[in-house]
Amino acid sequence: MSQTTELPTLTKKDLTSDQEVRWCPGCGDYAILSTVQSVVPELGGPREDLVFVSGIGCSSRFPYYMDTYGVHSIHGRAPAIASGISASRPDLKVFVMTGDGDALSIGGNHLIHALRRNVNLTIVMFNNQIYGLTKGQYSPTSELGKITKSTPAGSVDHPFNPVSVALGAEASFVARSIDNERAHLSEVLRRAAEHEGTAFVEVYQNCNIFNDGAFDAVRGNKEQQIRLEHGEPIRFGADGERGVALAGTGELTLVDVAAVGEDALLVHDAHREDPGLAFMLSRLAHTPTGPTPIGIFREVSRPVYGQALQAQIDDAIARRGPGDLAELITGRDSWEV
Amino acid sequence: MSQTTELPTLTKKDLTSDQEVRWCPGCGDYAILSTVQSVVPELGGPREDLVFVSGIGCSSRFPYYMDTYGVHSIHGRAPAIASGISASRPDLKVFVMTGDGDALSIGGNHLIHALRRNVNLTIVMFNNQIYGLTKGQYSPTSELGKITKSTPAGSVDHPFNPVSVALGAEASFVARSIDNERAHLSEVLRRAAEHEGTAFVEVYQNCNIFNDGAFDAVRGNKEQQIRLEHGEPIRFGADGERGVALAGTGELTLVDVAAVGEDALLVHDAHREDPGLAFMLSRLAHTPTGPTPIGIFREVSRPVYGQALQAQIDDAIARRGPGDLAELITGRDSWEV
Amino acid sequence: MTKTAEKVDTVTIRFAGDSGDGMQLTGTRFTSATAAIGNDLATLPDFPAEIRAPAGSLPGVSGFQLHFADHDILTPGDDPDVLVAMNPAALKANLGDLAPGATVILNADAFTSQNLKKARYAADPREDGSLEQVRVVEVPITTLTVGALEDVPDLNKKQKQRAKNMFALGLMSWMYSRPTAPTLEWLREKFASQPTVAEANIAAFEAGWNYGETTEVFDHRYEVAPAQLPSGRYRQITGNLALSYGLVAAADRAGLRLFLGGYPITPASDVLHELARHKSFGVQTFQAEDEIAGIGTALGASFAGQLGATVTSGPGIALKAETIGLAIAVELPLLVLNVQRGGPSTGLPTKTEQADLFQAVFGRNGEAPLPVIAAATPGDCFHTAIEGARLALRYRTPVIVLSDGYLANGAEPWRVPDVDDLPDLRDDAAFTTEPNGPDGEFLPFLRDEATLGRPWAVPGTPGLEHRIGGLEKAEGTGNISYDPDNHHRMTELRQAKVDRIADDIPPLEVDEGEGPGPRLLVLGWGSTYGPVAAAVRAARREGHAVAHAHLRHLNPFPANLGEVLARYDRVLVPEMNLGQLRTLLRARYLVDVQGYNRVRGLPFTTRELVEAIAAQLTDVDADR
Amino acid sequence: MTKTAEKVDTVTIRFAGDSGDGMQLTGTRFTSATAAIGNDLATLPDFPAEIRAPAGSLPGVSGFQLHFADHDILTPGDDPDVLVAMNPAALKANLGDLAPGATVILNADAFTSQNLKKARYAADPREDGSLEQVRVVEVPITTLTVGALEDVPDLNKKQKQRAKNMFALGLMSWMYSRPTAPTLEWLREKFASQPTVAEANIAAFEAGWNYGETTEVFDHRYEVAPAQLPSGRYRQITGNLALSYGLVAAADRAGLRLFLGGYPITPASDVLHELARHKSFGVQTFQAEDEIAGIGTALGASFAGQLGATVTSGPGIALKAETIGLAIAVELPLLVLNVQRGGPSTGLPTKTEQADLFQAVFGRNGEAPLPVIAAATPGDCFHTAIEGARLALRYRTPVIVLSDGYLANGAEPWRVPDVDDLPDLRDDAAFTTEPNGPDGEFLPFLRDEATLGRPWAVPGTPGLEHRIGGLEKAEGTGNISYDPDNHHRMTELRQAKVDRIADDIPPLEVDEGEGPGPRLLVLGWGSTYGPVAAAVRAARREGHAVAHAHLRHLNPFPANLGEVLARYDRVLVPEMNLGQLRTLLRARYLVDVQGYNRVRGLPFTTRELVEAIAAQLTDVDADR
Ligand SMILES: Cc1ncc(C[n+]2csc(CCOP(=O)(O)OP(=O)(O)O)c2C)c(N)n1
Ligand SMILES: Cc1ncc(C[n+]2csc(CCOP(=O)(O)OP(=O)(O)O)c2C)c(N)n1
Ligand code: SF4
Ligand code: SF4
Ligand SMILES: [Mg+2]
Ligand SMILES: [Mg+2]
Repeated sequence: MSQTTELPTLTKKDLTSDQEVRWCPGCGDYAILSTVQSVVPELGGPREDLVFVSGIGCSSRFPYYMDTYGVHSIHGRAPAIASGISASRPDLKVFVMTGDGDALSIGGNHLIHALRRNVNLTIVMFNNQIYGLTKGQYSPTSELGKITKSTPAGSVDHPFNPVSVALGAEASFVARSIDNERAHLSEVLRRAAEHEGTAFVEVYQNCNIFNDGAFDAVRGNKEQQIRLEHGEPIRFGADGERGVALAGTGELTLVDVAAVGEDALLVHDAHREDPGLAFMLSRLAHTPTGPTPIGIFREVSRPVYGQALQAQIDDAIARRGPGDLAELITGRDSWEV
Repeated sequence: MSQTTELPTLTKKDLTSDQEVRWCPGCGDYAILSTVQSVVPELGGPREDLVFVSGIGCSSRFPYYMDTYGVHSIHGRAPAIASGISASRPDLKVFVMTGDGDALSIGGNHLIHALRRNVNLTIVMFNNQIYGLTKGQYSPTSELGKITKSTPAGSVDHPFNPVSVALGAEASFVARSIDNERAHLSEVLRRAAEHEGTAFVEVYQNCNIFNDGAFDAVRGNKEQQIRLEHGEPIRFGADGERGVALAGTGELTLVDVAAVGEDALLVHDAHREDPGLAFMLSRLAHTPTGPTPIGIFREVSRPVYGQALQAQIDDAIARRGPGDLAELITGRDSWEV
Repeated sequence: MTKTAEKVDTVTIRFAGDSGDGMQLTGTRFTSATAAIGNDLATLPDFPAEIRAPAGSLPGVSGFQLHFADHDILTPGDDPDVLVAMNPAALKANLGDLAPGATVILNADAFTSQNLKKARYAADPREDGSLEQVRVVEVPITTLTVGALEDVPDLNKKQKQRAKNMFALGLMSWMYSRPTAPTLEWLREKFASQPTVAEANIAAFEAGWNYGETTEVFDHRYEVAPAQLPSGRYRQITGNLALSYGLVAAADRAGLRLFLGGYPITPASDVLHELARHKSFGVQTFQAEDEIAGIGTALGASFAGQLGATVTSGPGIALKAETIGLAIAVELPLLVLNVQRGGPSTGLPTKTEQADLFQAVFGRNGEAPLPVIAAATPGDCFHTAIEGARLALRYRTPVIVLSDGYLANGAEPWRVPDVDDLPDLRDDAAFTTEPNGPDGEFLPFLRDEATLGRPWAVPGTPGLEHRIGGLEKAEGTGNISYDPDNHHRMTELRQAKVDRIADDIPPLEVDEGEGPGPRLLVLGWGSTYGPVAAAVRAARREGHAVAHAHLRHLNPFPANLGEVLARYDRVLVPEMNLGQLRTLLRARYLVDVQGYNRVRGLPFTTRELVEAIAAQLTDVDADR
Repeated sequence: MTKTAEKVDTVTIRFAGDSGDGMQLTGTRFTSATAAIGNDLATLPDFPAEIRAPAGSLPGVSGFQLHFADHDILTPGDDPDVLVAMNPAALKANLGDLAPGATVILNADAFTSQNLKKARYAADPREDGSLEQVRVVEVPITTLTVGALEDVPDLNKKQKQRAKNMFALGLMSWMYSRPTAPTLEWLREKFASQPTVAEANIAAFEAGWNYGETTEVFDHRYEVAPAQLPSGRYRQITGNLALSYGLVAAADRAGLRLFLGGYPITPASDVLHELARHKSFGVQTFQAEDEIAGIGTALGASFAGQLGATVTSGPGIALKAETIGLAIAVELPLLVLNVQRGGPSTGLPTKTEQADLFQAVFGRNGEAPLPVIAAATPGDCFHTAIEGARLALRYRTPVIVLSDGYLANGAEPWRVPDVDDLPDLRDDAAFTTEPNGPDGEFLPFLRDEATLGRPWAVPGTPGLEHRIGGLEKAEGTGNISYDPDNHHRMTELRQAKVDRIADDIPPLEVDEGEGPGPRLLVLGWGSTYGPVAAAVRAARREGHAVAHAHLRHLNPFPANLGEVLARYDRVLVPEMNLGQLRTLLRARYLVDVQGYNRVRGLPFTTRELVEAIAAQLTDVDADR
């Protein structure tokens, strides 16, 4: 984002476009929109440097509601289009707003390659574990056995764990939050947006029409929420009475803090180069029915694709001077007739 | 694979097609071909039940050289095409032969979805860390800074670790081996082929034309090879004098066995439900320059897509009887004119 | 029943309301009751791409139009005789389509100042004269519904209000003398597990009916007698359902199992949904990660010996283009169904269009010919799917079958065919089981002399192991071949195989009407069948001589098409695109075909086509 | 130099050997030396899709043909005067292309019984009479090479043998009196870091030269005088290089940065490779994960204000179709380069073809028009790329630029244009920086009246924040619109924008030759330019009156094209496809255009086209 000398003066209102919001009443998307509109001004930087890119899906309508630059592209391709924007214009702040179908079904490959490359993008994936816009088919995050329009006898395919996928794809920033947990979501989104490189945020989002209550077990429920805080022992439960410890065999176990003592708990280290532990944490709740970690799993620094590309250009110009077109097309082996 | 009452009598020769092999002299693909032709007869089952499917690339020419059923499809799509074959015909034994570009670049999404679904496929990925057939561009597994035709100033994107990608994508069987380490490769391929569900095998393969010696550090070099054996403490080195241990912080460390004692070593557990440890092991050598694990990282049992699909059909027929076409198209609300 | 009933021969009604108001359901139920009476009918659902846009807004309006009659009809009707508007937005969005004198039934309760604002009405249209041309009937539908449900327990006011569509359905059912029994039975069944909800909906429905019967707002009702359709067993069917049944039937008649590899996309998803329900037919559905995998799995299944099919809409076909090319190269049977929608790009997902013909015929790299056929009516989707399978199996080729959003969701009464009358596809689907080469070897690209199709030898067949792929293949052996002359020959063979189909399909039939020989031919394809046929009828009623023909086969064309075109002074091709069939015809037959082209996301009206026909006739006369 | 030199005006030679024998390099170096002399020239590399098929096998043969002359020439020559065959397979694969009396220089050392078997020769062709029609010169090239390198240290025999292609180059350079300095200099530079290898190659080259000069095998050599080309500075250029330079030049002239999103694919990859080298021009290259991401990043870059481009071949275009549709919908400038190869599917990756024209014009869902242009010669790729950028920028549209495998790898001398003479694209590329609406708002779909292009407002511009997307947009505001009439209007506007380009391109020029007014027009497009022009010349030499024209703009066509076609009794369109341009012309102008169509993966020969022209002329005369 380009430097401004003035303090940021954007307000939520500045970011609200004049377009009627066309989500179903009660959809979790509203809360995410509102939170994004509140968080973005805090980042500083002018509105004209903001770009929101999306694919297709209910969630992908997001850019229309932001009074910024925006592209509502085609299904699954937002990470690619956004990569072109970000790589060619490192001065911009580029967001990708996407759904579980858009990002992990048709768009899975672009997603993992963006993560691998570490393009400067903030990817926010609205996971409602369903295809909303096409009226309720199961998605790659739907639980096994899911009964939907396209699986009347229950789905037979094992879902992805989006955090695991991202970590397996070399992501430098991976987090998870929940649509209506505003404070948590704000903090996660702010950190994600400030991250240099590709930040991937999974947001549990309620689709009250086709998959209502999918995350009720986790939402607001302290028993089922493991809030990850860098540098802190991993505790959860109504009063933090439970915790996560590492067995010598290399398995994570859920323990009673009183029984094992706080020192036995694993201390969360989001900045660790090795994504192994973050990955193990991601497995803790394969579906949001067991205690499920939310927060930042991983946050490490790695060269950023667009910057590295630009550095090669700067370096070439520094060494050879700016290109001379006549010289280029004439080449070294020309002759006069 | 269908049951035969006779003992398998296939020989390597039976599996060798009459097509001239068109790889460069010295290419690692030859060794893999030869090993596959030796291993497959050991699996039992008749030749006509074997199907080899590939995409595009030097490695993807593989099916032409096998005297079995085969499809040399289009770039990146082999896992999808093979999924259609396997899901619709659980009686067949279906292999996917693919390259690092085919499987992880253009075909990345089909790969991870096949792994997630656990379709009954044996996927063998020839990783030469380069695009061979298109004459030497960097691939998604090429090391950072790789100088190739398309990256004369060095690549700026971080590579995938194929084993990590597969584990992040819920793979039930993940292994790694080396083109010319015949005994090891044979064993890994045999186990992979016997696995029910999707087995993913990364094979380090030398492309002597465009990326010669990429794996020389690991190949045949005991110092740099960590051979994973299920149920065994993880040791390596010329005389097994080094080993892998787990620190309390959740990081793997390379240790001297003499200094820490064998009991301090991690015992490899490929059958563990939780892929966390396998993932940690996959991080041990990001590129094959540090000690690199080879062997089977993970081997767990999970419902197989095609079988589950068939079970739903069997169940429907058992409950409702085989479909009656006239009844179906007449429906319940018809009337006579 | 005390009020008198007026007999009318044809009626068009439109229900319009918020996306959340249940208008599609209301329309569908009215249609079922209408079908049960034995009227002929045609429907036009029209809904937004959003699931549920904000209540009361213009983009959120959802509509369902139904045309029914005591004679055979062909279209969902040009302009409604009655519009039921559940809120101001529904009124505003639909008023322009009404002819003077039409009836508008308004839900008066919804005309609050807030709703008027949401509909972007500056003033109340009931007061500013904008409804002068129509007959307005205001009914406080919401209030009456809630009132009628007073005694229903366990439901709050909001829940009660949601039954208001049933009130509207009841009222309209009374007005057009529809039978109530099927609707009541359906409600009981649908809400079997929620008896309160069933009760509420039934009460609302009956309240609507009684409102018509008792109040003085309506002084009489209407009756539409059953239509005299050819005898047989009938059912109501939409295009997507017919397409699904057609696939099941084709597999059954071929003795194969159906494998559908698909990815959801409007307006094609319902085919995936429907087929997923028919596991007892051995049907396998595979919801893939994207359209490419959808067709990839289907092609794999074809290789493995199933009837492979994939279903999508325009953007999905674009993604499948490379794999369709592979299917052409490996010469395997494959069905590629395109339920067209408005384009380009994401376009208008819930609207109809027929602008993917070029893509179907030409949208691949290299010389990549394949058969293309299109369905004419919802029920015809059934037979078109079977015809697609016949061509795919007999010629060992992918086939593109075109439907569109109008056919997909539109309904009509359909004469259920006798299963034994359906084509027997077993010979076309026969697998090769023996070597075919002179030396006892298997030659996977040795063609059948009649069809030029190649053998289909499926894995599991001993001795026929072989490899296929997308590189050019040597004639006969199928080995990779870079030989220049072989490539030319194979290119011509692939083309010849498709061209040859022209001799295996019925010649184009022309309906010349009665009276003097017409000089104008109106030629349609796909879903314009209904409007074009209706317009031709209307033009003839006005005394014009017009010939009419309809193309099912778009590639190759029927063998007699050139001769047919040459017979007329003028050929008019109405299309919901900018002239795609017209272009193909001009290129092939060098005939100066004229077009009538509108790309509005809606089927043609009879009226506009009658005018287009009249304009052509004037031109032809001027040329005389 | 003691031997006499015979002056000849034109020579065609072909180097052929194993893929590992370095024939492409040998041919390229001979070409460079030939260019340096000032001959006109044209080349035809022809290699297998495999990197290095098994040594000695037929599929492994790689060839390089060069035609050079003292006058301007247009093709790489029909049949070689001299074939250099490095092994039996090379002889076998190429012998059929030789005319009687041609010279064959054989590497005698390679004619071992093993190699003969690998080449599937039953008997030694040197002994069984199969070489009777040609003049055979046997040279033990391998032995002589190894012998010449006796004193070169640190190289084993195998390494020494690898220099044998330099021996052949030396021999041929002697034979055709090519200068040695450029080759020696190039070797020294190329192997600067490996002096032994440089030394070996130089020694082999000189040995070859001396072999010609001293042995009695050759009694004289040949000289080809420089050609009289229009004055100017010349260089040798291939189509892919020219395409790359064209893109760099276009960006430069537009004041934009070039962004290439690509994915390697034969025969287009070299454009990606070349552009990756020009970072000092600010060029960004992005090797994407696939073709879809390639165009996706390019479109993103366009939105962000770069000159976005993507390069691929046919199968890649198929994959990009959906995103091209999006680019049409959002109306952003974008260059889509297709270096065509043999199809369908994977087809013949290293061979040429022009069968992607249909795909370019029609290969997308919905009504999705865009400009399509094609390059005629390797050097013309430069100007065609700039023309593509001009149209993309001025009309805010994706443009498809067609090249093919023959242009891509073929070389010709190219007059280097003066940079100041290149079109100035800055006005066309200007970003919008101020609101354009009546109320101070920004209307991203308010069109320029002249071009119908929309404003290009790039992120970072305050006050012009806006959203674009693939759903249908309201005229002016660009807001999502499902309005039927708006959709029809937008569909027509997108078409009109492309159609309008017809008035912004030069009318088609026809070369009528001298003499009586021709009744036959031969009309070409793309890489057939050379063979067609050569055939027309030849036909005229034979006394025929033939007109010749060449289309650069395939969509829309030049405004005068219809009038041009009408002028002739007969129009012949030769194409390396089954008649794609012919179909477009017939549809548009209702002219019974004739085709000459061969799909052999190779450029046309002059001879076959002369025959095709003669056949048409006979027909025209018969019609008289
Ligand atoms: C190429 C293509 N394929 C399919 C579709 C249909 N489609 C639109 S959105 C969608 C899935 C949306 O699911 P998700 O990304 O989870 O978004 P949600 O609606 O749940 O927010 C699909 C399949 C499309 N628009 N384009
Ligand atoms: C759609 C498409 N895009 C690109 C290509 C060109 N292509 C062929 S093989 C290949 C990469 C091969 O790399 P890899 O899979 O690693 O195989 P290898 O040759 O190294 O064994 C590419 C880019 C193609 N054939 N099709
Ligand atoms: S369908 Fe679901 S995800 Fe889409 S807008 Fe409605 S509630 Fe939200
Ligand atoms: S290019 Fe490399 S991978 Fe391909 S065949 Fe040759 S050595 Fe093997
Ligand atoms: Mg979703
Ligand atoms: Mg590779």
